[in-house]
Amino acid sequence: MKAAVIVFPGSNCDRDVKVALEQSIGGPVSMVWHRDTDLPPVDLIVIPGGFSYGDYLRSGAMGAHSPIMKEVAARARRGVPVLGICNGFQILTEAGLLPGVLMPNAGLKFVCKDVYLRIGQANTVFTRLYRPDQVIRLPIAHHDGNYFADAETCKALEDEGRIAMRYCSPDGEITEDANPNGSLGNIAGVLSANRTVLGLMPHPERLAEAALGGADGRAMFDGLVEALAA
Amino acid sequence: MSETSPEPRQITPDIIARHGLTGEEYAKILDILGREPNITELGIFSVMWSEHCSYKSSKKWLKTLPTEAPWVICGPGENAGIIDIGDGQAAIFKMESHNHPSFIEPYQGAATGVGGILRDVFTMGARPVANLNALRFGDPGHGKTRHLVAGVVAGIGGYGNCVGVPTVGGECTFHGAYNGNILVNAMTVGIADTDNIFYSQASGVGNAIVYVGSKTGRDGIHGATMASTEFNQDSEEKRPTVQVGDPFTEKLLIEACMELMATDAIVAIQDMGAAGLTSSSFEMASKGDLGVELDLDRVPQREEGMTAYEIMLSESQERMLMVLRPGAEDMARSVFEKWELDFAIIGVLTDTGRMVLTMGGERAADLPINPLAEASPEYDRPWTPTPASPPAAAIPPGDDGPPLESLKRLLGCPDLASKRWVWEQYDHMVMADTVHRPGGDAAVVRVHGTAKALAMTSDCTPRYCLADPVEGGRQAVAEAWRNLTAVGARPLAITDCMNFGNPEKPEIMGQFVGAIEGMRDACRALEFPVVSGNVSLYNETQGKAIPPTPTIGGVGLLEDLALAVNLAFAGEGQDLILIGETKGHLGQSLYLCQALGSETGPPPPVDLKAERGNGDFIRAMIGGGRITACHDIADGGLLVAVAEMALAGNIGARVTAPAATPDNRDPRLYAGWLFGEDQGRYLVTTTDGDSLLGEAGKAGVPAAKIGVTGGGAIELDGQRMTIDELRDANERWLPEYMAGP
Amino acid sequence: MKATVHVTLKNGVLDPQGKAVRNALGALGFDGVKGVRQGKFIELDLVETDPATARENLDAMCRQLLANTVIENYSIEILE
Amino acid sequence: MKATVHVTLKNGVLDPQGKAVRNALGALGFDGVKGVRQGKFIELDLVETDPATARENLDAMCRQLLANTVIENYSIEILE
Ligand SMILES: Nc1ncnc2c1ncn2[C@@H]1O[C@H](COP(=O)(O)OP(=O)(O)O)[C@@H](O)[C@H]1O
Ligand SMILES: [Mg+2]
Repeated sequence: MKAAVIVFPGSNCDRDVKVALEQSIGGPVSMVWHRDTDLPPVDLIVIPGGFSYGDYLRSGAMGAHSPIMKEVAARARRGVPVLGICNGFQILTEAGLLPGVLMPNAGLKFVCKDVYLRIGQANTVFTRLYRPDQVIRLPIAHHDGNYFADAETCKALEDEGRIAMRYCSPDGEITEDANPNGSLGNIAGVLSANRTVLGLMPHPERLAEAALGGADGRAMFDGLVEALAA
Repeated sequence: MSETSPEPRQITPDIIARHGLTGEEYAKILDILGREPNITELGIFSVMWSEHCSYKSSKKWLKTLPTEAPWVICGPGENAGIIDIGDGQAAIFKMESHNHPSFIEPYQGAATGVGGILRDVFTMGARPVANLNALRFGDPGHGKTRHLVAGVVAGIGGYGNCVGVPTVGGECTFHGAYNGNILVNAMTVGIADTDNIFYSQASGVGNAIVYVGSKTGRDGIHGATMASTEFNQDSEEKRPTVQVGDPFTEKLLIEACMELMATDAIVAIQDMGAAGLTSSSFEMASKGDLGVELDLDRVPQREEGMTAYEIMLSESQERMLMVLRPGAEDMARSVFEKWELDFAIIGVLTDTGRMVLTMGGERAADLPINPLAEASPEYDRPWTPTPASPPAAAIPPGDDGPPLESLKRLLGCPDLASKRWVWEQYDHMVMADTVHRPGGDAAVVRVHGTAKALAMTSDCTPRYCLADPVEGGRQAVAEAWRNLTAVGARPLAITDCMNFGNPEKPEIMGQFVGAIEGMRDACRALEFPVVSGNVSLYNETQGKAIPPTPTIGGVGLLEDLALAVNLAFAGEGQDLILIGETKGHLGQSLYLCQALGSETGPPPPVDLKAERGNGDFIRAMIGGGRITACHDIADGGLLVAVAEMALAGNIGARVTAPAATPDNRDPRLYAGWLFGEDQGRYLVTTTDGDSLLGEAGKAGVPAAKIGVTGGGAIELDGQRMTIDELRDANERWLPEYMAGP
Repeated sequence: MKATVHVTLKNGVLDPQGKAVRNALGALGFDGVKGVRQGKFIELDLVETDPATARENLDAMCRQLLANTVIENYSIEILE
Repeated sequence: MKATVHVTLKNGVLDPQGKAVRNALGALGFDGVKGVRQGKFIELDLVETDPATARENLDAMCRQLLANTVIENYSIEILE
């Protein structure tokens, strides 16, 4: 399977996700500079976490307009899976590849900690190794992860099974206490209509190895490899 | 708007004084130059001879610290210290203060402190892999404290998170003596290949001097702001003393430097820190015994009409100076342009031994380099030793209260309360190598791509240092060593940040000399040399000095990270073993502070021989897989340490105090056992207590079984308190405090 | 030519920043504050000298970058 | 009574936000942008009905909370 990680000047989880992907793939992942306009043929595109252009105006706003994003959008339209993690999620919403926006956390502070997540949609290339309603633990690390979309959009996401995961308590309850950033409906990750684009705030690459304190993220990468290794 | 600030032609005594130069120092300047300096030259002298750049009050004493060990590649004198961590790799690290700027503007002051220390490390070719921060705030009840905590923590996070370097540890304590002068000490640890380390010594007459990074503005022109009010009224508005950090640019600068460092283009490189272009160019040339010629018109400038004085003294952030190999200029330029950073050849190395600056076709300065560096003042300031403390206040019978209530109070006091509110604002996991996150004794960060890990910690107990600077200095080093040991690491070396008051006062100078003496002893006995550091003096407001605060940043190595342990109880029914001797020393303990509001008595003495023996034993046992959890006993004493282990593991413990029955106990002895702060001690758990006690006996290390893990509470001699209740006390204080008005 | 852009949150979009400011003002003893909304204020210095063209360009800048029209409104002022 | 406050960086203070926005606009093909400064825009709804008192209160709010006067300037407008 071939995967590419898009690197913006301010990306800082690019190496992390490359390491995690390579662990699952067992082979190299290519890194593509944001200013490049052509993308090698790949089975998966990852937009990693970080601060793409400093993110001083709005997270992801500038990244969404970088030259490579036109090509990413074109591939996404053709059904190539695109995974946006954290800043990657912010970029995907700013680029219009996913609905909604990620506003500053309700607490107005950066939050880095482990959270529990309940899988909402397990029937995707990203989440196929999780069970529906399975509770997993992953870290978040963001200042702007407060998901917002208008009521109509939210309803559509709900009805179409496009909510990939929600923040929950350790035993799977969707509660306000378990919501780390004020996201509408505790939404932590959303899918495109055809379920091949996933944006999520938590970092699966940070807990993909037992030595780092947990491996719940690994199933996402293993699942992708299983699904995409032709 | 292209007017330039009118600059004085005449150097008056007032201008000299405003530059912080004494009459004697000015006489030396006249002597070196053989003429009067112009204002730019005076500015250059003033920053080069400032306390910050010249270490004039501290040099004599710093020289007495041990700086060598077989694993030390480079000790103090470069941008950061370097130690060998095997397999062709080195750890490069340093700590630096940003106290004053953080008090004026907490967010930007702390943020730029992080930026500055990062540059010190990556300028040497190391990729930064971890940040730590040691914070000392005033009394929580003081009007400014909350605002300062909020700003400083947000600033440290704002910078480090964006740059993408995890902030993995630190300290955060409170004391009224810091009300008017907080301390913000930031530390960075980086990793480099030993055959690709970069130094600041310039070489190669004719080689280009290159400026990269952000443009130069009128930021932080220190002496200048003061000096300039005189010749320009709206200078305050024009020359903000506060520097604003741009972490995104720093991130670009790191990546661009790393990219260029992978080639052979760089001959020498130096970040522009305090005193910016002046000290960086000066030091590079001075180390290489060369001269420099700079054309200041070529310096990328953010504002119009900047003078030579302003350009040379600006402290704009995110800038570097390099000497390039001939012919490498174009390649280097393309790297920096790729990262959208300014790149300018601003001068050339000469063999004249002089610093010659031109601007607008005119000579702006012409100074001899070596005489200026050699004549840099060094003072043997008078000092008086700190008098010994009278004995600690007695605990009146009945005043000590039920011990578990005291425990709860201690766990919720500002110094011991959980600092989760702080570290959750720091991305402590980016780079995906953080093995032990904040909350333990030392953070553990994997050496990327290997099975090894670095352990790191920052420590100092100002209460101890104030009561007895020598013992306090010794203790700070020993505690850092102990914290590294407690995770199983081999302590390798330290960096320090010496925060003191006004050295012109003999009693303050005495604190400094004392702390150095204590540190020296401990560094020697523990083979734990100083490889880098920073001195911050004049930490005073209205004549009131801060407590002497020699912050120690320690780094250690774990050969196999799978063997690292942490403080969390790992299972039920395990034996809880106390290592080290307990005398019940209560002087300067947190218990006395909390129970009696009394900071009295001498601090606990550090027996360096026992320290070494106990620590070496612990490390051997961890390395042999004999220990399931380990925690050193520090502030708050034994019972607090037990509780911290219980909270971390979410498993309780039953603890039995030695021999005597509770009712015939001398309250002082009992409190001393539970809350005394005797040094050199650890608590460990093991599945086989008897065998561990046997090993300790063989090694001649004091050890005793004091309890067993299990349940959901701490039980002590028939009393009990649930972990949840203790956790609530421990976790609640800081967030509640910060939510206040 | 100088211009300014105001970017504000649309009605109905929750404004945590504004809410926090309002609470903080309350805590400082300023009670008569019924509501606070926080937005961005951007000052631009343009080469363009024709106001109409400038406005057109600014409008494109706002739509493409300066504002996220899912949640934000913007207004442009040409200052001359 | 409605009022607005503009908070802007003092002259000479580095504005990383503004710099980044300017670069991004350039990358999008808007070249005629010589400079960008980014500030805050705060809309307040006050109980107070007397403009002079309101202005006085707002001034205190700015100094104490809304602006960081070490690096920022502020200006107040009473909108009625
Ligand atoms: N400012 C801070 N930043 C990050 N971590 C912090 C900070 N302050 C405290 N911590 C973390 O909280 C834990 C407890 O700190 P401390 O009581 O100083 O530890 P110790 O007594 O072992 O030196 C440590 O893991 C430390 O790294
Ligand atoms: Mg400790």
